[in-house]
Amino acid sequence: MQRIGVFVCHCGTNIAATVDVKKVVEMAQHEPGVVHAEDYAYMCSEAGQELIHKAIKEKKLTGLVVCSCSPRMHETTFRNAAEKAGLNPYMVEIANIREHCSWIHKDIGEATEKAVILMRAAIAKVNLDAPLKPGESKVTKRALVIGGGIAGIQTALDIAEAGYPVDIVEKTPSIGGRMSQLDKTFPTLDCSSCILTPKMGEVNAHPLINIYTYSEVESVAGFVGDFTVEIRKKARSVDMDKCTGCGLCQEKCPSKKSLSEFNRGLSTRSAIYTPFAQAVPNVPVIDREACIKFKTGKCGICSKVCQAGAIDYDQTDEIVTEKYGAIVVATGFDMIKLDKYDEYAYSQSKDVITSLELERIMNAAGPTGGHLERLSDGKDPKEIVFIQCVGSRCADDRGKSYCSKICCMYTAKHAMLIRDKYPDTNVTVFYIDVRTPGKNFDEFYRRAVEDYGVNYIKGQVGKVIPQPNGKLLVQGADLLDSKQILKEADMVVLAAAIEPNPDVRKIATMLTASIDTNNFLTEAHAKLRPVESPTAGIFLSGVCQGPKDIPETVSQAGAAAVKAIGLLAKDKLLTNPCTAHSDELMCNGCSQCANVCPYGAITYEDREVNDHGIRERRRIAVVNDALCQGCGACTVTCPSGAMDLQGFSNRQILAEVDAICR
Amino acid sequence: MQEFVKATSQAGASSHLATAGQRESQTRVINRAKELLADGTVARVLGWKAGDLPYNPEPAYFEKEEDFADFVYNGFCGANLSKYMIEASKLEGKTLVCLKPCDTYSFQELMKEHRVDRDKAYIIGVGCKGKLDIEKIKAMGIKGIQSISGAELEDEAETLTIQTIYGEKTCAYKDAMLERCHVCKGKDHMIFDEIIGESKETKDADRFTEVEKIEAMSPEEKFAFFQKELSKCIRCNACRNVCPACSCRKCVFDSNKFDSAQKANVDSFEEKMFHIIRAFHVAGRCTDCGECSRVCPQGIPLHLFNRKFIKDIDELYGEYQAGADLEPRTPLTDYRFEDAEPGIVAERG
Amino acid sequence: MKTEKNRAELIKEISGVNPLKCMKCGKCSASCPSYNEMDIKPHQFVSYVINEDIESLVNSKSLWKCLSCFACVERCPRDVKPGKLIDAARQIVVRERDNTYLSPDEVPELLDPETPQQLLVSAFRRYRR
Amino acid sequence: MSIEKNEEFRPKIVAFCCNWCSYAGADLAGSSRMSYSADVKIIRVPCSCRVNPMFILRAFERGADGVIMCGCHPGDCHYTSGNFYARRRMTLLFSMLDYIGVESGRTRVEWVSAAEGAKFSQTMHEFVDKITSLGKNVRLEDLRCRNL
Repeated sequence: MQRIGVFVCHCGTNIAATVDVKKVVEMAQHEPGVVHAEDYAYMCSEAGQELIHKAIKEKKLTGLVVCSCSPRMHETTFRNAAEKAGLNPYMVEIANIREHCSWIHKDIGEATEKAVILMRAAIAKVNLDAPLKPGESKVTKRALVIGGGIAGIQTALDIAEAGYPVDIVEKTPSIGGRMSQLDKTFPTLDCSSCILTPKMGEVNAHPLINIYTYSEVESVAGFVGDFTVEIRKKARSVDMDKCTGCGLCQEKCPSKKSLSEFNRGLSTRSAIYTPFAQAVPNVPVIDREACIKFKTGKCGICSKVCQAGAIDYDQTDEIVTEKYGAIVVATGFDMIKLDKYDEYAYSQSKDVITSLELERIMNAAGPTGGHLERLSDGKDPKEIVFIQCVGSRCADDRGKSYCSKICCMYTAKHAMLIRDKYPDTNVTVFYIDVRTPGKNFDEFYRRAVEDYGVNYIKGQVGKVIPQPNGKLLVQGADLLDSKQILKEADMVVLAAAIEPNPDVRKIATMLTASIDTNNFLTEAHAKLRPVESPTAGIFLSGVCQGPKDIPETVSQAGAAAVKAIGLLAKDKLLTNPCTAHSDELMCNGCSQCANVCPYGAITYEDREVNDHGIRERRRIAVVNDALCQGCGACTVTCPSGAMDLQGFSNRQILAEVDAICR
Repeated sequence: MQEFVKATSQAGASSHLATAGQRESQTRVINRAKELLADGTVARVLGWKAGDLPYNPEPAYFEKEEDFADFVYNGFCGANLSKYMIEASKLEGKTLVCLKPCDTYSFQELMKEHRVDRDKAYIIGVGCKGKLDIEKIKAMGIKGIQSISGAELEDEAETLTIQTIYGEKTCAYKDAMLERCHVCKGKDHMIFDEIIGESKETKDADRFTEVEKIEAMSPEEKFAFFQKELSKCIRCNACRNVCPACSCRKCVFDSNKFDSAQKANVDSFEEKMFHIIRAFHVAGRCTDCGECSRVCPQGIPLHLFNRKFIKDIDELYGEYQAGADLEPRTPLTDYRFEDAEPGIVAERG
Repeated sequence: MKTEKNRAELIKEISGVNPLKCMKCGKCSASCPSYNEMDIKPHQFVSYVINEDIESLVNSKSLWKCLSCFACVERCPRDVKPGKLIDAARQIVVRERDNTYLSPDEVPELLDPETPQQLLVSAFRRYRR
Repeated sequence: MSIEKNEEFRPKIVAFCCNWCSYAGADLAGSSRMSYSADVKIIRVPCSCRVNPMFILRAFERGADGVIMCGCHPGDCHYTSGNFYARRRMTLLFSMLDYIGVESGRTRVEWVSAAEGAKFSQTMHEFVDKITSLGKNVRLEDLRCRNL
């Protein structure tokens, strides 16, 4: 039997004005296990805590019930007070007689009666409380960053600068991501690669950063502080150590018809290739599907011309296993496919392009050498139409429900750049809303209108009709002028919605990180924990969490790095002791609990058990304390009740029910 | 055994061939079992042996050649042997188990829950053409039964001929079938090593008709119905012991984890809530094998609880048959974002 | 009871459209082949329903200028589908006319069996005033 | 008014609230002084998925007249998916209770976020009114009447 002390707080008059605290104290004396009961004006004050301290010592209390404000307010205060007096902090229960009682009831009799019942429930619960001790788990001081775009690069640099080793896993042959494909960046119009390549070089040279390009995460096991990750290094067919990056192989490669992924399919590349000139690492890969040597066995020119002897046709995929304390997801985004938007004639006309394609066309290293031209006939476009929100803010299944956030600004940028470079080209932007929240963003948009004469029309385009003369007829409406517009354009640019990289779902599953229906990773709290996944030890950087521009991505990347550093800086992690536990004598090993565990915290082991003299090997559920967050989903799934939650056990909750219904 | 010989010899000329076929099928099971025992493939055989009455064969192990004298397989072998495989899986060597089509669902469900070891089982899928309910026969006023023929002639048998101390009586096979066979899940075995004998789908009713009838009642009528049925319960635990889904090492009602095994609670909480909680614990895992209702000595239609859950699951979360596959998630360990809200219960009225 | 509120509700019910989903992008008006003939433009239909000004709608030219080509229905990104609202407004007109229209039994005699069904349906839609 | 009520029928109502949303919502109702009936007593659970149907049946068996469970809105669960499992469990349990003749109004699930103090108070108002109109819960207590 516990020796319980009950402490009733007046909270000034907050409680005492509506609840007869003396009566509550008196009623407490009759409850089983109660050996001490008193009231005080402010239990949370130093003096109030001193009363608790004294009573624990003098009356040898083993459990406390504090009738006061919400446990969300002062549970920690009273737990700490108990601990100082030598009592296990988990032997404290709070009866919430302020928020749930005195503040919402007016009648003293009624409120007092309810306060007594709430106290009884707390006493019933504390009677069944058991001392709990937080567990400890170790922290591997190494971080993994999945994705080598600007988000991943920034996160890796920040973590490494704090002194922790970082590995970056990038799926493509080079780091750099989407940003490396961009020409200029808003709102300052810096050249994208001028600001990105130094960072790529920095990452490459950093002694604490190791880059796995052309690699993918194969599996993830473990939990916060102690992840074990398998990384598949795809066969590059080129020895990274020997290659000098001279580029001769690419020049001589006879297979040159593959579409360049980097140029969004607007140009071709050789079968052995680096995606772009500033690639990091500057080591090519052989595209085995395009390579003549791999297709027919005859060729081998690259091997012959390579003076370093770096070409290795026999290379195979390699699996690297590494341990990490923290994982940052920075998988980025892609444009949605536009095949469901027939009305914009994207697949019918070469001159209807996406913004990212325009980005490549405008880029000096792009397919046209930076010259703005129609892809159909190479002529200079004189009339360009931009269509906003293609697939963004869509309620149907053709597009995405969210605003892609970056399109308004990059379209203003495109319009401005075109008007600047080609002043005799007219630019018309059909918009639904122009959204420019951000530092210097609206000023930037206004410059496009006021200084560069970009024609903004409020109204979504209905249809783009390719004409026999090669022009594009754009049918739109000007909602403000109430007129329908038919405009002949030479080029139409679609601001296609962005979507998270489709591979992220697979990665989220491996990490047991939660993901929403749009494939964006879910943050632990929308406002207060925006860079953490609800799964401990997983952090989010960049567009994988939601649409973002570059400055936002970089700030979030830094924030994710700080969170990861905060974790890596710890030597040991204290775990929440209110975790689930399975009783090995009752567990059926049926696997139902593992099905509902959101954290993958439950595994099974064959264990020798002694069940009242019967010795046998049984399949038993084992809960990993470091992973379990204490939700209790497993406890209800377990039909035998073998699985129970410490701190909220079945018997405790039933006791509370009984006390309330008594 | 004697009754058997007599029964078969009394079968009508038209069903003579079938008789032979069926008798042969029982013999084939026996012969095959002996063979597998002899060559060491299996260490024991789990089947049915004749009881003290012509209609109560019981599950039994057969380990030696001579044991098979009592081996029977006929229309009264309703018992689902899959649950016995939990214990058999712990024994040395393989166990040959005879499973009817509907029993294989239970076996798969138990496999899914890691309670039986597939490698320890040699499954002979035995043919089934509907199992018989002696209570139904008795309810027809047929008393003082000495022998029954037609029970084993399942191929074409349409009539049961029953010798009683009051003379010979007959009844249609169909009319004597267990309720569950009228809503048969199908004649296919979900899992087996080999199949002996043919099966027939005996479904001639909708399995939710009874549930719908209750759903249509007023709350007062519903309550009166269940109060009457549940008041019959003598808490013998037969339903729990026979149920393949109720296979917990320790039942929640026997453990101290919920306070439910305390004396005071045995009298009130368990007393009142046992069947609801039992049905909830097997919801999404119950294959609707109907054993609970078959063994209930008080004749409580316990399957009506399980089937209500099955019907709700089918309607709210999509058609689901427990044990039809080995997918680990059951309807209660799965979800969809757009699932119905609990308020739907009140809305449906 | 024929109040504007009831009529607006009826339009929503017949069309199955929630006009509040509209984000005023104007893609319907941009797509409409009869735009220049209309006094109330397709995208405005939505706000008329929201504002429960059904009387203006049923008296508008647009109601009968709509070809029911359903381009707006097809392209609306918000699932609002002004074409359906217009169709529902026509239904209102028809329903409120009580028994002055043809009985279904009279229709077959007036029909040429050679006429394609699709033509009939769109003709009914347009000319049932 | 409350005295009058007292003489008539005061329902016993148990509310299970998840720690992260609904309990905080109830706290907000308190700090905003949005009153509701004192007949409601709240039990704090970490997540709605911690609510075992046995707790609800136990409450009824011990004389509760209504049981309400509150959790985070679907999709907002602190543990990402707990309330989805709870939703299925409660739907099936409530359906079963309805099936055996217990009035469906005696059980309810409501999703209340930490910001919805007003909704919490409103929900409790409605629920108490409903239970008061249904009267004392006798059915589950008499479910098995041996003397029949």
